[in-house]
Amino acid sequence: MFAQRLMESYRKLVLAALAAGAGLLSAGFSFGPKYVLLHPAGPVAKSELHVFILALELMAIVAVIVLALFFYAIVRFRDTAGNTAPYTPNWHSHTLLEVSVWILPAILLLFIAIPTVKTTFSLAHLPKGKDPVVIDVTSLTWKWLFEYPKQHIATVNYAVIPANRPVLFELTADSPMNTFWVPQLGGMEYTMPNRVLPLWLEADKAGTYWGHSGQFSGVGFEKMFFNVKAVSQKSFQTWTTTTASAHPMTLAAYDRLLKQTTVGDSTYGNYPADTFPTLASGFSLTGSGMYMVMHDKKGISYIPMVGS
Amino acid sequence: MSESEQSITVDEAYEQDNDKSIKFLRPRFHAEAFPTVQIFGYVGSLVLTFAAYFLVMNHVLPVLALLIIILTLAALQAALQLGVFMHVKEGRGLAWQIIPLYLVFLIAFGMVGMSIWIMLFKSGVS
Amino acid sequence: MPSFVPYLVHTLFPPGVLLPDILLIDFGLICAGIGVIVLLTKTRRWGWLWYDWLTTVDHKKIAILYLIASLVMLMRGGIDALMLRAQLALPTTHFMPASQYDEVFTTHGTIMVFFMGMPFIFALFNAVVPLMIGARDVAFPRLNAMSYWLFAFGAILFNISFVIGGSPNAGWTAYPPYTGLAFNPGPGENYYFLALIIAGMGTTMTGINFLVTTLKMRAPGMSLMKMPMFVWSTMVTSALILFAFPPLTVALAMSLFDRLFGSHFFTLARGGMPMMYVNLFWLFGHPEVYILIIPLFGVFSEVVATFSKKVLFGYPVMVASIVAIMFLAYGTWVHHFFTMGAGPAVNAFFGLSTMLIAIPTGVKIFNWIFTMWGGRIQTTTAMLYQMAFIPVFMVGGATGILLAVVPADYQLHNSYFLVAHFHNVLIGGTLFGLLSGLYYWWPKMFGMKLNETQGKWAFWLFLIGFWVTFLPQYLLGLKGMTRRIYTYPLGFGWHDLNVISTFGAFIMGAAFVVLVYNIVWSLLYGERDLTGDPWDGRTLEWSLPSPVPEYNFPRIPVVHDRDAWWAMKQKGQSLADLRPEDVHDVEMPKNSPIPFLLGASFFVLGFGMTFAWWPIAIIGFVGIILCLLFSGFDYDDHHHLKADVIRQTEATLGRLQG
Amino acid sequence: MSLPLVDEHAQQLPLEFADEHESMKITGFWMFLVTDVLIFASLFSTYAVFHNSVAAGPTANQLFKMGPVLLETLLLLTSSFTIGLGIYAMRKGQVRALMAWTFLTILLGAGFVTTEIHDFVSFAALHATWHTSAFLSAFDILVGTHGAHVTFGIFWAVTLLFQLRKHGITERTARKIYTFSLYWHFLDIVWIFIFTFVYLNGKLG
Ligand code: HEA
Ligand code: HEA
Ligand code: CUA
Ligand SMILES: [Cu+2]
Repeated sequence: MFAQRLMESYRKLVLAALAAGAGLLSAGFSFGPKYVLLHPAGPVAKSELHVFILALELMAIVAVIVLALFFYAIVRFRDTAGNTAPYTPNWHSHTLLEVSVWILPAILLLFIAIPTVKTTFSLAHLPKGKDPVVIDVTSLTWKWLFEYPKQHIATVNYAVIPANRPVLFELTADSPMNTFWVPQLGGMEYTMPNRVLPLWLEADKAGTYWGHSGQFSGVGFEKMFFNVKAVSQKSFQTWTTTTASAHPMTLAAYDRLLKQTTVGDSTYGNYPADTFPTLASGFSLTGSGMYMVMHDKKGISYIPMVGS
Repeated sequence: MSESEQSITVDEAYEQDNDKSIKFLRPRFHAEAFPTVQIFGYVGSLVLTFAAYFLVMNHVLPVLALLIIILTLAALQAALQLGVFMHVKEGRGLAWQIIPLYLVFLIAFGMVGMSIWIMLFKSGVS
Repeated sequence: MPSFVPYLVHTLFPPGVLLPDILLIDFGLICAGIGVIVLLTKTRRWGWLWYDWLTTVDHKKIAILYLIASLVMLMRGGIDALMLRAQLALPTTHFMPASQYDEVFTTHGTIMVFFMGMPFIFALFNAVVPLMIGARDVAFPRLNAMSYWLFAFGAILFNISFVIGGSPNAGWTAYPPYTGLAFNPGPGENYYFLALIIAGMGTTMTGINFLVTTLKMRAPGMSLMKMPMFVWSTMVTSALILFAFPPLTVALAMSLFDRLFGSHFFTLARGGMPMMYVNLFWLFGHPEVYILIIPLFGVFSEVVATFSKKVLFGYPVMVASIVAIMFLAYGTWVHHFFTMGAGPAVNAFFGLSTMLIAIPTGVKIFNWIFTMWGGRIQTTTAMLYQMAFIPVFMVGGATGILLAVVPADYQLHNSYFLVAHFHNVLIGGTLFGLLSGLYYWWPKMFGMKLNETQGKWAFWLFLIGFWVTFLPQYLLGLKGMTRRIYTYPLGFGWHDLNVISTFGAFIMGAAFVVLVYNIVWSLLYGERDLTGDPWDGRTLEWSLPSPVPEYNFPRIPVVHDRDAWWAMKQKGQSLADLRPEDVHDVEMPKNSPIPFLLGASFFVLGFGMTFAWWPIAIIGFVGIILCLLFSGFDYDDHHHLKADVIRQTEATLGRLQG
Repeated sequence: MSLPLVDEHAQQLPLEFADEHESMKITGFWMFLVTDVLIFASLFSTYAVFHNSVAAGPTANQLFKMGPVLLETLLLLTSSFTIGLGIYAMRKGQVRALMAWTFLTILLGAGFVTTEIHDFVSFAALHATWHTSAFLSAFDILVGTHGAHVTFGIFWAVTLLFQLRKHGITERTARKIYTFSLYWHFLDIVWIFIFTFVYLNGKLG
């Protein structure tokens, strides 16, 4: 009981201290909505934030202990005239202390380690019983291509997803590596050429969540922002059907996307096969099959970006 | 070399070492009246090599078992070369090289094994 | 012929290098070069330069060479940092173009890690390790000089990139396939790979050298458990170097082959697998960050004991923890790519192994505090850096643990939270440690103290500047700002914090200026150190006069205790009571031009390969072969320092009896 | 390993360990070998990960011919034996025998390199070079690095022969030969792993 109350007030203290520091730093600003990592909008981001906060609190305990000891020592044992603190120049060992500095941190770490492992494994699996929307994501220099294999539609630099339904992003790259990251929905995953990596995310409520790449990939990389629009299941349905009647993406259009440029949003009613590595297009987890490779388009011309 | 005329015995060198309490590093030297050891090593390495070769070429066992066996044979052979030809345990004072050598084989096998493990991509979301 | 000239100009000075500021720097460098040449000629110092410095094999002089190089590199890396910060404070005005920003963060990271941090550490190794263990030199003096020149010419090769041909621009990690020819033409990345391979060979040789030195060259009586902590950290760091650098060399070489010879290790096409590079790089990279911190743990252990006037608390535990860190350092590399889909089992394993490192590191932190406990702390500049280190590293370590929490890392990877973490440990740990060591051992290296008042000014500016720069970056991380972007939209609320951070960076810049002023002032007017033991030290290097004579010890001391010199002082003994008959001839290594020429040949080879100008590369290769042949057939590599000479030197130092 | 040990009492240190500085170089050389082990371990890791990335090119099983490989193995194993006998002779102070054994080692090594080059050329004729696939890149660099080491060793041994002729067996030449022999045996070990892990394994899959 007491421990819990102590924990509670300690927790408040930590948060208050952090908030105060932040407030000082960012001109009267508390942890408002711009702290996207602290304002998750989906189960994945929430569980990630949860372990993060847990670990942060435990580390704060350690920090408090260490700093208390430290400041006490440097204040008390200064070499000033008339310092009455005991002076023990040959004190060099104390078994209990020496053992507990190994044991206590180890115990503390257990409290971080167990939730870490648990969450890591749980995040690796889609929630059972929910049918996910599949979106194939290809990072290009320097834009994002989203292809909906079931609906046969494609978008560039934005994606629309239904809220409250898991989304399975299949990630690859026809370019240098990037990471696919939508901070409010959950953590990132690399997009790599010759590989398809899965990542599932889910939005709790409708809204527009920005995403970005976390891995540097060239001069246009900082423009690789995109939006994920979570809408209701019904709006999602209508969106897919209306989009299906948009202009299809041609191979020529895909070639243009391969160029090293930045572009705005676009929407396509269909897209050619082979632009995303699938088993059907000869892709296997160990071999090639990427569009660029299959069509032998290595050595793309380099178009330097000027200023912007 | 001026100072080294008074040549020194293995024991003296060992006694002079600051760390002679680390017993397992105590150097050993072969007695070599006739190169028996070398011949033994040579024959041994040939036998090990060709054993592996014939096991594989005749597919006597399932693949995984064969792989384990031939890797074991290779490791044995490495030990043979190290012990017989490379005189790992020789040294002046202590044979310090033994520690990094143990370590490096550990790390080397760890590196190969772990790399395979990491790059297998068992990450499928189910 | 005429068509040759435009080709050359175009290759050496492509548009990215033809920027006005860089041309200005080109011009400045040429002027400075001419100035130096004129100065050397006028003062007739060429011979001095060649015989006393460029061909030296004396560890104490090599230490000074390393030190100069690393301070220059700290300035270069620091200016890069200030440029980065300036750009980030002005996201809308484009202080510099994207392409240049990319080059600047790449050179900043690479220089700080490989050409500032490592050589600074080697400067400290060279300056004191032989003295601490009572030896006359390192195990392989000539190899030591070769290490230096390989490092130096590697550094030069890396640094000329920005005035000739264009800098590398793929980050200090240089992940493919972005470093492949398809996305990254031009010589920049070639510079990076070649310079790092060359400097890396030098580093590996240093590792071998100091491992053997600490294993084999200790004075009689100094068993492993009587070595000073700094020597322990040297030994462990050397072992780490041996085990860490080979994977880097392999990864770099394979990337280079992809670029130069059309192999397919990490390319998009033909089954190349960029992730293997990442794997090999961090197999090196994680041990590397411990290479950058363990020596400083050693420095702090010396400094804290000396200035607390107390023995180090828990010596055996300190040794155990440093060795434990070494082992664990090899088992954590995947934490740099948790987000590469290796699967939950792999990630969980490496997350846990990473957290384990907190335990031995924590042990060290606690033991330093217990060392101060019950002491009498003298707040010299060296000690101030030590004291500042504890809280800063505590925070940096704690955020490291947060990054090791796999699900949290999914969110924090490559964000500014990460940038803040690693500056916290790299500045609070590495840089503070280096500066602490610099102030502590400066009297031993140069025979004079650095001015303490100025030193404290620099210290406080560094410390304050540090917090102001990097605390906001944690918050930026929480706001989702990713690293390596040169501009950002204003709508995310990133701007204010970036301005604060930049402000802090300039405070650190001011600190550096004070530091340089401090060094220059002290060289001119500094207080001489006549005792050789200005801090009332504990280890053997303080038993010698400052600066130390060429042969270090006229008579090799016999060690009975852990803090050997302290114990001798307690017993009223001294090494300054040498009797003439104790002094004998000493065998010393002879200076040699080979190391310098070897480094130069590697430079030529590297330069030729960078531009794929094979004739030049072949010239360099032939040079290397010749150097190797010469040193193979050179049996005349040492000389005998006569006892009389030593007696005379010792007599003038007032250390000879009778 | 139970090898016959002489009663250590009063056993003289062999010449290569007699001088303190020279003997330190042997320890240093061991440390160098440690780094080299890891160079090869990195290459083996790469090969292990890449060996299925054949793209459109040939697989290991299609490519490897065991004949030349067995010959190479035999040559290298024998050369390891001959240099071992060289050290044996050196310890007995027999310069001429030492030089003869070293010379024989060089010849065997040269035979190895020739066979290997021949093998590589035959691959190239099948368009199996490292431009072909990641697998072949990894294979070529692993086997090629070993081959380059052997080639370097041959040149090194030649310079040692000259030094032996000039100085005879001294503390320094003895140390140099000794380190060379370490290097050579080490390459033999690496080859055994290449033989097993690359060639035999290739025939398994
Ligand atoms: C000097 C260099 C240095 C040091 C010492 C460290 C130390 C640590 N680092 Fe750091 N790290 C870097 C330099 C360093 N790091 C760099 C340069 C990068 C980025 C590279 C790049 O991408 O460019 C990086 C990146 C990095 C990552 C990758 C993040 C990512 O890319 O997503 C991770 C993840 O686990 C991590 C973790 C740690 C941990 C757990 C420690 C631990 O060793 C810290 C241990 C210390 C403490 C914990 C404090 C003291 C302990 C106690 C007082 C005891 C009590 C504590 C507990 C019970 C927990 N680091
Ligand atoms: C030991 C290593 C080290 C050190 C000391 C520093 C020091 C600093 N670093 Fe750096 N940093 C790295 C290692 C280091 N860094 C690494 C590895 C990266 C990753 C690179 C990558 O992404 O690939 C990085 C990246 C990095 C970034 C991220 C860039 C990005 O991702 O876009 C930033 C941004 O703020 C930054 C800032 C700073 C600052 C302000 C300092 C300050 O401490 C600097 C203070 C300034 C000085 C010390 C010198 C000032 C000089 C003068 C004022 C001239 C004076 C002239 C005379 C006296 C003649 N660093
Ligand atoms: Cu003169 Cu040895
Ligand atoms: Cu790390």
